[in-house]
Parts: sequence; C-alpha cells; structure tokens
Amino acid sequence: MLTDEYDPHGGRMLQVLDQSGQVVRPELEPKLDNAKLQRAYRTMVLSRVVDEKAIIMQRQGRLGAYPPNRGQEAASLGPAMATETDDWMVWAFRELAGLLWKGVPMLNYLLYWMGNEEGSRYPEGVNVTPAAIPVASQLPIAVGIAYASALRREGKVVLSFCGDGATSEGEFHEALNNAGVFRTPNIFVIQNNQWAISVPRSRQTAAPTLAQKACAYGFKGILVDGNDLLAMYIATQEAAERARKGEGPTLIEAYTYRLGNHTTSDDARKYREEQELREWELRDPLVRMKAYMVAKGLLDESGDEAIWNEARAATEKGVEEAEGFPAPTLEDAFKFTYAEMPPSLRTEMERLRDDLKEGER
Amino acid sequence: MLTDEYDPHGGRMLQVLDQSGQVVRPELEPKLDNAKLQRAYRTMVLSRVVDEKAIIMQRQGRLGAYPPNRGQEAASLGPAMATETDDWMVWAFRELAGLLWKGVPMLNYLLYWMGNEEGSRYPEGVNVTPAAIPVASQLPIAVGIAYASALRREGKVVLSFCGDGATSEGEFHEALNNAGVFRTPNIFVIQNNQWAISVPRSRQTAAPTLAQKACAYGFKGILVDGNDLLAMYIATQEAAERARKGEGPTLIEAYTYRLGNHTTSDDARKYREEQELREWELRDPLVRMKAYMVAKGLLDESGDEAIWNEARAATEKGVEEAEGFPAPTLEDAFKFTYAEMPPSLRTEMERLRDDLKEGER
Amino acid sequence: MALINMVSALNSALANMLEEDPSVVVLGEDVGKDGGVFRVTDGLFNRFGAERVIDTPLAEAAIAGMAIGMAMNGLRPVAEIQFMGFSYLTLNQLISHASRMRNRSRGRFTVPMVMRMPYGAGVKALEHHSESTESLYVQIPGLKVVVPSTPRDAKGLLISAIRDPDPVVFLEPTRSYRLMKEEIEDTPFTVPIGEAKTLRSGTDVTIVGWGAMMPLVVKAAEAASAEGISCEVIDLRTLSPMDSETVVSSVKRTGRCVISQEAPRTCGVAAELIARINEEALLSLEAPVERVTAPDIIVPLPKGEQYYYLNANRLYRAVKKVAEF
Amino acid sequence: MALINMVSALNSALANMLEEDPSVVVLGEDVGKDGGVFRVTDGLFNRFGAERVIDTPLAEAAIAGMAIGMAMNGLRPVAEIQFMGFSYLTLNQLISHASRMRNRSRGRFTVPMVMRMPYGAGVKALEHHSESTESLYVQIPGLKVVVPSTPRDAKGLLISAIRDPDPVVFLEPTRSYRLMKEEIEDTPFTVPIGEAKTLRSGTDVTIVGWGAMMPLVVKAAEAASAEGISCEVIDLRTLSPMDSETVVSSVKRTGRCVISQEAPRTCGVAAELIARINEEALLSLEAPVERVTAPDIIVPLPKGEQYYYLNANRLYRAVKKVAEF
Ligand SMILES: Cc1ncc(C[n+]2csc(CCOP(=O)(O)OP(=O)(O)O)c2C)c(N)n1
Ligand SMILES: Cc1ncc(C[n+]2csc(CCOP(=O)(O)OP(=O)(O)O)c2C)c(N)n1
Ligand SMILES: [Mg+2]
Ligand SMILES: [Mg+2]
Repeated sequence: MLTDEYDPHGGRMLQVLDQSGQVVRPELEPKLDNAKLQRAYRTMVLSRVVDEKAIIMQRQGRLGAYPPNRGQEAASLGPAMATETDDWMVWAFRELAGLLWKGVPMLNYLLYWMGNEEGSRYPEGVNVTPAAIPVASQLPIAVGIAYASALRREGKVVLSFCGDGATSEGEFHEALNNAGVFRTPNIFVIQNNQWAISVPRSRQTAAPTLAQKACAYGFKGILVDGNDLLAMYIATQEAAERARKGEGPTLIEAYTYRLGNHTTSDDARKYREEQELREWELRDPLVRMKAYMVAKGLLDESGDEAIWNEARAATEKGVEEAEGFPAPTLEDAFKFTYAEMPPSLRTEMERLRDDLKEGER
Repeated sequence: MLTDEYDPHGGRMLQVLDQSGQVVRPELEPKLDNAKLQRAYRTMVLSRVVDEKAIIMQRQGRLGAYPPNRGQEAASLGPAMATETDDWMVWAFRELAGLLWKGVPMLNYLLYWMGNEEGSRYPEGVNVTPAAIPVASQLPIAVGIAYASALRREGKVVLSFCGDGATSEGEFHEALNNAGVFRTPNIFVIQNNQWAISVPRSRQTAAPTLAQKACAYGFKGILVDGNDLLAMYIATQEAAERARKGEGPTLIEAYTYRLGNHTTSDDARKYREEQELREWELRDPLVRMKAYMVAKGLLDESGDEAIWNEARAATEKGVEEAEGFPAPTLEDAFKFTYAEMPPSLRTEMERLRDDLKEGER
Repeated sequence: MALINMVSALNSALANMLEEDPSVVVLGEDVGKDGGVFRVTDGLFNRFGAERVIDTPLAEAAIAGMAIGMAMNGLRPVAEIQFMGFSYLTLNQLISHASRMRNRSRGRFTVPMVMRMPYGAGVKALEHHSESTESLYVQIPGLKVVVPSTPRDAKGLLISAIRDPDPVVFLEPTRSYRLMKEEIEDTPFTVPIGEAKTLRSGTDVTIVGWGAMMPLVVKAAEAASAEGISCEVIDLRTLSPMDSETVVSSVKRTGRCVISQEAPRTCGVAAELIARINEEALLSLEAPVERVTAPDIIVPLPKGEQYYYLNANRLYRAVKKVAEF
Repeated sequence: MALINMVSALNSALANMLEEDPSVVVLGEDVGKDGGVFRVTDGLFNRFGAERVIDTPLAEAAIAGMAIGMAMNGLRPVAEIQFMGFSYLTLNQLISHASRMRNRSRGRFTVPMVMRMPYGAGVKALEHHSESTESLYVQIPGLKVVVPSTPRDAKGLLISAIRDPDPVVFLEPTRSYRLMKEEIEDTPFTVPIGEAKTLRSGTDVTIVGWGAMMPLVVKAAEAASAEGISCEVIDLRTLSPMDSETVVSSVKRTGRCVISQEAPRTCGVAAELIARINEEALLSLEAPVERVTAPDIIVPLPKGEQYYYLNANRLYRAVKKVAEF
C-alpha cells in the first residue's frame, strides 16, 4: 500500500516523475495506454490555455473575477483520470483540468465565470457538482453523495477537492470525520498550493503535513507531489480501489503551487517572494509531463505545437460560443427558486417586469 | 515528557493509580501536600453529593433538566487542581468537581440549573466562563481568552473541557487548529465518557483514540485514565508548564464514563448494556481515591463519614439558600441585553409590565 | 385510525414514508437506537435498519451537508436537528447550498430534503433549548418553512415535505408535542404546503398565529367571542412560501388584526405579515395591526420565562384593543 | 483632514483605535500583510505588528469565537469576515454567545467586539459575494447592527462600534467603498450608534434607506423633487437598535413613505419598519408604505444582476406612486 509506505508522519512525499520528467520509481509507473496519456497531456494544455484566456478576458471586462489554475493542472487531472466516467467529482473552484477530463464542457466553465448560472447546468450523466465558493462547504455534501451511492451499492466513488486553506474550516473536519465513521467511498484531495490568498500554509495549521490530518479521522492519508501527474494518478487509483471495496475514504495531499494570483482581483507580489515563485515555475507540471511524453516517444516538438494550436482554436471557439450565449431572462432569475413558482413570487416577478419595462432613469 | 512516553498512536493510557487505588507508577506520583489531597477528596465527595441532590430536586420539580456528573469527578478535578487560582477554566456542562475547586460557589451552580441567570454571575476573580450548552462552542472562545492573556504576557493558562461527542463538531476543530497556529496557552481536556447521549464513542469518530487528534493540529495529545485523579493531575501539570513557557497547547483525553443518565430527561437503559455500567462502577474515581487516601493514612472510615456528612450539610444549606434566592424580575430579563437599554426596548418593557399587571386569564 | 399526539403523528409519517419510498432516509443525532430525544423516530431504527435510520456524529453542519449530498444523489433525507438553538450551525449549508442548488445549477441538481427540529419556549428547558428563530429561515429564498400546530397537520405536512422537490425546514413546536391527541389514519395522507388554515370564521378581528401559539390564539378568540367580539382565527401553517392571501382577504373583511408571534418582536414573521397587510389591505384597516410577541430579549431561563413567553391573556387584551380602537 | 473614500476612512478609524487603545486588536483572513482583500486594513500590520493585526487561519467560526474570548478577557477585537456570504458560519457563536454573554452572566462577562464585513450586490462579484442578509443579524437581541453609507459615517460609526461595550456587527457596502470621497479628520471622532440621519427635509414623501441604497435614494429624491414632490430622506445608519422614531415622526408629517431595501423582500428590515409605522403612525398614512426591494430570489450571477439589484428609477416610480395614491 502506498499509504503505508508513505505514512505522512514520516514526512515522505510520493513521486513518480522528478522535476525533469524522469521516472524515479519505475515500479510505480502506471500502465496507462498511449491514447490515455495523450488525452491527458492535451487536457493539461487545454486547461492552461483556457485559464490564460479567462485571465485576459477578465482584464478586458468580458469575464468576472477569476481564480487562475496555472501550475495546478496535474493535481486535479491525475485524480480525475483515476476515476470512472460516472464516478462523482465535487470540486472547489480551481480544478479546471479535472473538470475537462470529467466531461464538463468548456462552454459551461466559461459561462459560469462570465456570470451566467447556465454554466453550472452540466450535461446529464456528468456527475460533477457546481463550483463551491464557500471554502470547504462542498465536503459534507461529498460525503452525502457518497453515502447515497454506497446505500444503493453502486460501487461509485466520490472524488472531492479543496485547498490547503479549506482544511482549517469546521466543515472540512465534519466531512472527513463523518466519512471515516460511515466508511463512505470518498477520496478527499487537498490541493495544497501553499497559499490561501495571502496566508501561507504554515499559518494555516501547525501540523507539519496536511495528509497527517487523516489520522484524526481513522483513515489513511498520503502526501503526494501534486505536480506529478503520475503520482497523483496512482495515489488516487489506490484510494479509489479502497473506496470501491467498501474500505472507506482516503485523504490525499497534493503538494503543489499556485503560479498565478489568487484571483484576478489579487496581486500576489504583495505577500510572497519572487524567488519562491521562480523555484516553483521550474516544477511546472506541464513541462514535466511533456518531458515524460517526449521520453516515451509519444510527443515531439511539432506534435506539441499542434496540441497547443488545437487548444487555442478550441478555446477561441468556446469563447465565441460563450459570448454568443443568451443572457438570462427575468424569468430565468425567478423560475429556479422552487420547482413550482409560488403565487407570491410570480406576483413579484410580474411587478418587477413592469418596473423594468419602464427603463432605467 | 509524558506526552512522548504516552504517544497516543501507541494506544497507551497514562495511569498512576490502578482500579484498587494502588500506585502503579510510583515515580509519577505527584508530590501533593496532605491538605491539598484532603481538599481534593472533600471536593470529590461534595461534587457527588450536590450532583445526587440535583437529580432528586429535578424529580421533585425543584430544578430543571440536569446532566449528572457521577463517575467523572476526577476528570474535571485533576486538571483544575493542576492550574493556579487565577488561571481560566472554560467548562461545558459536566464539570462540577472542577468548578467547586476553582471557587464557583455551589449556590451559583444550583441557581443555574434551577433556571436563574444569576447562577452564571460568578464572583469577580473566579475566572470561569458560564456553562456552554451548545456542544463545542466554548472552545474557540477558550482560544480567544488564551490569546488575550498571552498578548499581555500574563503567564496564565486556559483549561477547557468538552465531551467525546464535541470532538465531531467543526468548532472543536477550528479551536484546536487555531490554538496550534497561535501557540496559545490552552489545555484542551476531552472528557471521553464513552457516550454522547445514545451515540457510542465508536460512532463519533473512526480514530482509535481522541488524543491522537492532536496530531492534526501540530501539538501533543495524551490518553489518560480519567478516573485516576493523580494521572489527570500530572498530565495537566505538564500541559500547564508547557503552556506557561509559551510552547503552546496540549490535548488530554480523559478516559472515563458517565455512570448516570445523559440528563434527567434521558434513560440510558434504552441504548446501553447494564454490564458495561457495572464494569465501570468498579472504576468509580471516588472509591479509588478513597483507597489511596486510606493507604496514605490520610483517611479512615470515621473521617470519611464525617466528610460525607459535612458535604450533605453543606449541600442542604446551599439548596436552602438557592431556593430562597429571589427570582428574576421583569427588569432583570431586559436590562442585561445591552449595557444601556435602548429606548425601544424600554418601551417594550414598560408595555409588557402593564400587560402582565393585568394577570393571567 | 388511532388517537395520537403530535410525536406519534410525526413518527407515523416517517414510518409511512420509509415504507413507501426506499429513497427516504432519516438521519441525525440519537435518531437511531434512542429514537430521538423526543421519541419522534422511536422504533424506526429497528424496523428500517441502521443504514436508513442513521445515528450521526455530533456535527450539525455535516448533518445538513450530508442531507444535501444525499438529496442531490437520489435520496430523500429527513434530517433531525436536536433543537432549533443548534440549527445555526447548519445555516451555511442551507443558505449557500440547499436553498440555491436548483437555481445555481438551473435545475440540474435539486435538494429534496427535510430538516426537522423542535422549537420554542415554554417547557422549562435548558439554556438554548427554547429558540424560535423561524424568521432566519423564512427570509431565505429557495427554502420552504412549515410549522404544524396539530397532530393531523404534523403528519400531513411532514409527508408533503418529504415528497416536496425542494428543501423544507420543518419546525415542531416542542410545547405541542404531547399537548393534544387527534384521530389519525395510519396510512399516508397529505396536508398541502403553502396553505394557511382558517380554524374559525369571524367578522370583527382576524387573529393569526402558527405552531405553539395556536392553542393560545384559540383560547383568546374564545374569550373575546364570549364578550361579543367575533374572531376569525388563522393558522398560518406554512411560513414560506407564505399564504398571506388568506390573511389579507380575512383582514379585508374584518378590518382588524392581531398576530401572535412567539419570537422576539423585531424582524419576525409578524412584521412581514403586517407589511403585506399594509400593502394590500391598508384601506380596509380600522385599527393598527397588533403583534403580540416576545420582547427583544434573550430567551430567559425558566425562572424568568413568564417575561418572554406569551399567554392567552396578552392576546385577548390585544384583541380587545384592536376591536375597541 | 484629507479627502478620502470609505476604505481609507475605515482604515483611519482602525489606525486611530489601535493607536489610542492597546487593547484593540484586528483579526481575520488576510487582514495582515495583505491588508485585507479590500485594503481596509492596509498598513496596519506593519505599523502595529503581527500580534495585534492577526492573520487567522481560514475559519470563520473561530474568528468570531476567538473574538468573543478576547473580548471577555479584556481586549477589544475587531474581526473581519471577508464577505457577508461567509458570515453564516459565525452565527452560532454570535447568537449563542456574543449576543447573550452579558445577559447570561448578568453582566459578569461582556463582549465588546466588532465584526466587520463587506456586503451587498452590484459589483459584478463572484457567487456568494453579494449577499445582504442584514436582517439575520437585526433580529438577534443583544447584537447591534450598523451600516454606514458615507466615508465620514464609516469612520465615526466604526470608532463608536469599537468603543461600544456590546457586540456590533458592522456592515460595509462594497459598492460604496470607493464611490465617493469626503474631507475627514485624521484624528478620532464618533458618530453615535442608534441615530438615523435625515439627509434632506421634505413634506410629501419620506424615503428611507441604508448603506449602498443611499446614493440611489438621493437620486430618486432629486428626480421626484424636480417634479414637485418634496422628499424627506432618511439614512437609517443603525439597523439595531433601530431608530424608528425618526422614521415614524417623519411619516407622521409626510403621510407617505418609501423604503429602499437591497435585500429580498420577505422578513427584511423594511418589513420591520412598516410594522412600526403601522403601529405608531397608521392614522397619518395617506398611502400604503411602499418597499422597493430585491425579489425573493437567489442573488443572480452578474449577467442577471439587473433583476435583483434596485435602481433609482424603481425608487423614483415608487415615490411617484405613493405621492399620487
Ligand atoms: C467560507 C469562506 N471564507 C472565505 C472565503 C474567501 N476566500 C476565497 S478563496 C480563499 C482562500 C482559499 O484558500 P485555499 O483553500 O488554500 O484554496 P486556494 O484558493 O489556494 O485554491 C478565501 C479566504 C470563501 N470563499 N469562503
Ligand atoms: C451543538 C449542539 N448539538 C446538540 C446538542 C444536544 N446535546 C446536548 S449534550 C449532547 C451530547 C454531548 O456529548 P459529549 O460531547 O460526549 O458530552 P457528554 O454529554 O457525554 O458529557 C447533545 C447531542 C447540543 N447541546 N449542542
Ligand atoms: Mg491554497
Ligand atoms: Mg460524552
């Protein structure tokens, strides 16, 4: 068991690929077929491109405040790849690569950050919950989803994400503790990107690792190099197997870094050292993955360029589609409050419709 | 360090006195002077007598719903004894013996459970917060109290209590995590009395011990025989020293048992085995302490009887005083809402006074 | 049919629903073996098993959050919060997720959950066990809030709540749990959510209440009627979405209104009713609407509860006051 | 004196208080080095040190709870909650402890704390960043609730709040943070809590608002005045304890009233004002009081915010409606 070998109390971190993309633990290298590896790399690139585009659009006033994903692509993608299509994914707000893998259309992603609720109407069959902005609030929900699946003996697992900051919230604790008690098929991934806005990981908790918090809940935790797609993949795979066998939840700390600002409203230079950023840029998960792909003969420079171009084209198309998407109507703002609109709400709606008809003064 | 010797991951429990009152770790026996030991034993007896009286009074309609303390006397008294008079104590609702030691008058205790807010107006200088019924809600407050003391470099420690059930609440987590981050002079005692109303400890968390939860917060935890006054004393003493030196908080799991019902509204026979109760009755902390006192030559049967009689007399006197205590007036119900009564509230009060004058119909 | 009190009626509703619909689960602190601190879930654990009648750890946010997740994934959870005074711990989950999941996912996810809890003062309970903060919930769009006052309504409304496609906060007046008995079918039946009930017709004064206030309201109405003041009595039953229509149309006829609210005065449900009466029936008013409420103070401990909890006399005098205005 | 916006005015108040009183501390997420996500605490960390300007872990209940403990033990904590939408996590601490510590200990312990937070819609923010759930707080006896609408009031009220012996929830309208500048003294001064302010006298219609509504209210009043409707404009400023006296006596003169509320309609502060007007000035009313509010829906994401956030035109038309009633 990886979780035994890498007991977080020992402080060891699981890594399969080193910074340069070399396989350092060949015996742990997952047997992924080439197509899957290629799809994974394309997804990372697409995530990076969409992310960059969103930041630009925000600056141009075409999209609202936005939380950049740069540098964290492997931490959400690896886990997503280790789950089945119909397994659940409960994300926070910085898991673009994982979402794309799970089948959330780019259109939805863009619409959401552009400020349209339609963005969170994921297609049927995509078992992904909407973004969860209130930090850690998604986690008790993930446990409930898992309980329901387990009760029906579906054999599904629920992969959830949160940040390092989220581990300080009471709802993080209650979720993990309940998952331990009910042995629900949950996989809790913490994207420890070292910062919660301006608060460093060291000020979030006095515990030396976040992975060791699992011991408070009676299940296993593991510290994983979050910029190593393969390590994230195998750690999650083991967790998913455990969950499917009814052996309960696992906590995975993905040790990663937010290369961008917290959101487009933030300026990280105010609170963190340039030097730290530079060091982490060297550990960029895309660079590492590219080296691995090249070494495996699955990628060359021209192939890589094609992938980036493809991603850019797809993104432009997605943006166009999103910008052409109809804005919500007055009725849209009302009709999803309840399954059926109560009479008093209908009255309010009609009154407001009249009011707005008269135009702004 | 006891916390190293008794690392909770090892599952060992600190004990100084065994079930029969024999000293099993003589080198750990605290050097308490005889007067202090005698006061301790008298306090345990008084706690037991007041507790029994409260239960009887509840049955007679003279006191409201009440949470019995029987069996848990050592778990709150030992820690209280290991703190200084002006150190803070933040209790939950089942720490009578500790309260008595800290100087909370029996009158206050009775008044509170009889339903009079005057009960929680403890004398100046008694640094004890009022009962905290919302489970675990007192713990973040205990951290704030400790922060304030530390900021002023007072060298005080804050001793707080909660139950095993409380460890599942988010506020437990947030409090301990913050205490770890700020290295506040907190001592967190969990009275693990094996039950949270009808829910057994095993269903509260999958972690094998509660003490090990400290590892999630980056400080030390220790599992202690909560029915052993001396063990509770030394564990707290070590924690208090650590706190006073600015080395931060400690978590103490007091392994004990609620010999009575959850409250007078509860019937524990509905959910727990008679056999379990019988076994724990043999570990009664009073019996154990008595044996120790006798062995030390500090107590004999007649002395013991005198102590019980004294306690009974004091209790009768306390009850008399409490029952003679004036009921709150209308003005009392209003005037502590704010430092100064807002005009609208004064109007409400006068209107209500008129209304009530007319009498019940 | 059986002559039963509200606790048994609620128990019967839960048993019916657990039986009828395999997706119904019950969860909360002590709801299992113990049958709940008020015995509302008594016997369900033995009958339906630990997987569907779930004793949870002591963690209210998790109870609410898990219920949301269960509801999003095909179950119909009925969560119990042990007392309303501990329900504030669930507000983040209720406001940020339960109430808005349908809207924020444009109908892709829904939250058909019920959160039950006893509420209210007047039973000489411990501190924090007497809260009636219903207007915290009523102001949250996307939640429904239901308060039965009789055993029959309790059963019928709870079944409606469980079958409802949206999250329902179900408030049970502690004081009424064992106050009266009614003949009630053993089989499932419903009382519609969103409809107030006129208990008694009258022409002079409309008296509105809900939950534990109803027995007092009825008593006051009887006393007033005995003196020739004809009272129309309305049990609001659902606080959200609020059937103010029934109240407004009654006030349009009577021109006078007294509202009985257990909660403190400010920003309670009574204020909302008065606002709606003001908006829709001002010209019919022959006297200011009177709200008889608790004062804006902390719920006192039992020795002072008479300064907080209303009595029928205060209501009666308010009725006289508006009648004589 | 300096010409500053609300953010700087708040910063100045905090700096004054940290300087004047060693027991004042500031705590919250990102309030330290970062100076707060809106820069309200900018520079305080460097000036007063990490012990008094405290970056906390991401845990709102702990922020509130620690502030309570600090306040009980001699400090005057000013806690920041990053957005009102995350303040629900503090309600258990505020309701169960902060608001009632004085009462439950009969004055032995008090909680002189301030909990500041930005609130309100209209800045195209993320989901959950636009809440205005002030009436959750207004209904809690023992709390005070303050909402400035100008830089000067912001500074004066915040200083009053910090010096206040009771817990104060201090709501800062995000939309007004940088909307206007005023000449403000660098030294401490106070604006009293509990006093509404009449911004403009008038004889035909009273318009009441608070916080981010005030610029809209003033605009609507000007538009109406231009058409010969003389408007009296009141900024409520303190929501609890509510100075309804000023509103009621104005309405007694004008006979007509419009209330502007950013929050959804049901159980908001406007309902309470209407209830009080009904109780104390019914006979003076020449038209139903109009409340212009958000509808009872979830705050929409930015693309739909026009269906939620009021505009001056809606207010203006309400004024005309009551004037012409
Ligand atoms: C309950 C809550 N409190 C505060 C915020 C404001 N906020 C948004 S993100 C964030 C930091 C989150 O840090 P972390 O969990 O590490 O995730 P990251 O942003 O680093 O991905 C904060 C404080 C929030 N969204 N929710
Ligand atoms: C927040 C909260 N939820 C529920 C309750 C109801 N309640 C009172 S005591 C209790 C069990 C507490 O168990 P534990 O923490 O083990 O303390 P013990 O009663 O065993 O001393 C419960 C559920 C409460 N008081 N507060
Ligand atoms: Mg982070
Ligand atoms: Mg217990």
